[in-house]
Amino acid sequence: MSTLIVIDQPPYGSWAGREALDMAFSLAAFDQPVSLLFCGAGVNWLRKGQEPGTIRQKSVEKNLAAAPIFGVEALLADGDDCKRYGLEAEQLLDGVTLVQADSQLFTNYSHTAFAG
Amino acid sequence: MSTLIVIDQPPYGSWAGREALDMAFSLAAFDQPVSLLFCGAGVNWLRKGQEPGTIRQKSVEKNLAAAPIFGVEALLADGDDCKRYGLEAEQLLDGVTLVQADSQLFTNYSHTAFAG
Amino acid sequence: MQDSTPFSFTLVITGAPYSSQAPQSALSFAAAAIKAGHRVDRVFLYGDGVQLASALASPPSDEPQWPREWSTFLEEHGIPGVACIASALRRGLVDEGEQKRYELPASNLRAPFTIAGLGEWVEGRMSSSRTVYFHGSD
Amino acid sequence: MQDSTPFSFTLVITGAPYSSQAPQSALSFAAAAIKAGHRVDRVFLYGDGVQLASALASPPSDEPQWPREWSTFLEEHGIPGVACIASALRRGLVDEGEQKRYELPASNLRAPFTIAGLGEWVEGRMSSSRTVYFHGSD
Amino acid sequence: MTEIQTLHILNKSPEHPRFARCLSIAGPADTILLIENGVLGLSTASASASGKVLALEPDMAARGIVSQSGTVETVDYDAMVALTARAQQVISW
Amino acid sequence: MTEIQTLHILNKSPEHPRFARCLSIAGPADTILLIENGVLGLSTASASASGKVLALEPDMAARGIVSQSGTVETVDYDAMVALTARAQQVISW
Repeated sequence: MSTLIVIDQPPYGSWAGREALDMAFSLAAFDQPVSLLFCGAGVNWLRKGQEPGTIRQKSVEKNLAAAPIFGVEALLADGDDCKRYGLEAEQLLDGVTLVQADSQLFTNYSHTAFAG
Repeated sequence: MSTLIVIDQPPYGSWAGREALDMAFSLAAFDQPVSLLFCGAGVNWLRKGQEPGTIRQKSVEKNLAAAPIFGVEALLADGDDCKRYGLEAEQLLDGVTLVQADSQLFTNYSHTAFAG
Repeated sequence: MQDSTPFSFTLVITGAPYSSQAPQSALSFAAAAIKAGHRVDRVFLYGDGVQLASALASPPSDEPQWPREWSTFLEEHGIPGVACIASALRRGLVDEGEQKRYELPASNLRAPFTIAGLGEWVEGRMSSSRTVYFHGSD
Repeated sequence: MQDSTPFSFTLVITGAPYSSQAPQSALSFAAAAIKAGHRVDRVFLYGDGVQLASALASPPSDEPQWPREWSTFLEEHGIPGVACIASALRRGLVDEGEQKRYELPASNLRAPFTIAGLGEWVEGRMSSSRTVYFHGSD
Repeated sequence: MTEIQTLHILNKSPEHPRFARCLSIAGPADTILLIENGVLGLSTASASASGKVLALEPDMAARGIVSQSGTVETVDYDAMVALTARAQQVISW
Repeated sequence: MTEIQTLHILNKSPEHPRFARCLSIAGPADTILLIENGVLGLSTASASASGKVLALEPDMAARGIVSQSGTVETVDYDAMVALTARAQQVISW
């Protein structure tokens, strides 16, 4: 069964999300099935058009675009949280699957972890 | 006018509150008028009967008891937040004044700071 | 399943000492696990948790010295303690090898902690019965 | 009050680099303040913010080296950078004096940062027109 | 000894968004173990969980939280270890 | 240039308890400046503040937050410095 790495903190303000992404990429590199779930303020990772050059960070959009190539099985996002942050379908990065982050979803994974 | 140091994080789980206390004690040591405001989960600093020996920390109760001696003018706590955490008057440390942490309160201080 | 069945644990600590309670909770847990006859395969420090491997932490003498307490525990029980290299380098935790490689003025990693990649975490998850995380609080 | 009236600032940074955005926000603010003709009297590192004074931080080469960027900025403008001694000692940030005093294997404080007590913060608050805090985010 | 599907280790105060999320996600076969700041949830009228709720006694004592008789089962570190072994999965929030 | 009583610098996301508290405390003569994660408040239907709300443009751009025309005034770091000088008091949340 697969591992679910959860990102519930927004990008750029803290490093926890980047470190969660590294965890997912490492699992994938070792051929361990892994998916990412974005929920709460973490859905802001998935907004198109991020330009963090002025705050001296690299865009997380590019990292996420590489996720399927590295073998991450799915980018999941809580639909209600996307709505709460005004994220309509056309503003979401490609390849994101909207889900309901409920009890049922978590039972599909044998491991679930946050980066911090 | 006086400085207000705000503690809105609970004790023991993080160090921010202890560092806020150090800020208040330093101001008092330099004869700068200072008060402490406990709000949100920070009101849990004020609960009687804390016994943190097993988790290897020193009780913050003793530090707070020393606050008036060190010259801290007042220990203020938001009444609604105390109620929310089930803190009745008899469970509160001595010397705490219940207030409403609203716009009006903050205008009584020329500086307001959090420790982190 | 009986409580007495021996288990093995990988522990992951992501909260820093003197900032979070994670190192204390994890040490109390690890000691209880060993007392119960379980094995602790590995302790992996990630994110801000790498600060637990500092050789230079100098808290007041009436407070626990968490890096030293953890080092002693790891040595007593022969448990590998590993700090994630990416987390450690960003946060200024380096061993002698990294000191030379990056031409740094000093190293500050406390033995027996070592520095390695996330592969150690992946391996721990696969080989241990349970992986338990100790995060920072709020 | 005109924008052109020269002001002086004490900046307090409580968020760590590579964990929070505070060091970047504070540096952008400080550079803008100086550009506007204001003075930055002092930068005070408190809590997790003391990690900004690390001499050993080694992020990947395509990421900003925040301790170095801040050191360069402080030196260029002759601004004192002070790490709170209590915060620094707990978190393993020490200068040569503290290294000797506590018999530690190394020191890791980056020049021109120095270590001093909260009195430096109290004094900054009194002498500067404004004190602005840069905390960690969530 | 009953089987636990997922043991949720919750160390955040009720103010933290993960507190409510953990409670909403725990199913009836799950157990929630409150540790560190999480034990403060015992003193608030927090949304009730469908799973069983336990709390770590040393963290309760540290914070002066006294269990109302019978409302919550308290455990020590030994029992916490046993719980992680009994659970099929452990999630730390 | 109007006087600002208190400038509230808010860097937390709407999920953080300080976000709501800052909004509830800011008075009509105050200004709230959203920076870092705080700019995410522009994309939620957060409780409205009685004070004026500004947002730091570089942090909005980083997060892909586009200002709905006229809803919020954006500032750069130069203007942020000017705001701190104009305000009688600055509170960082």
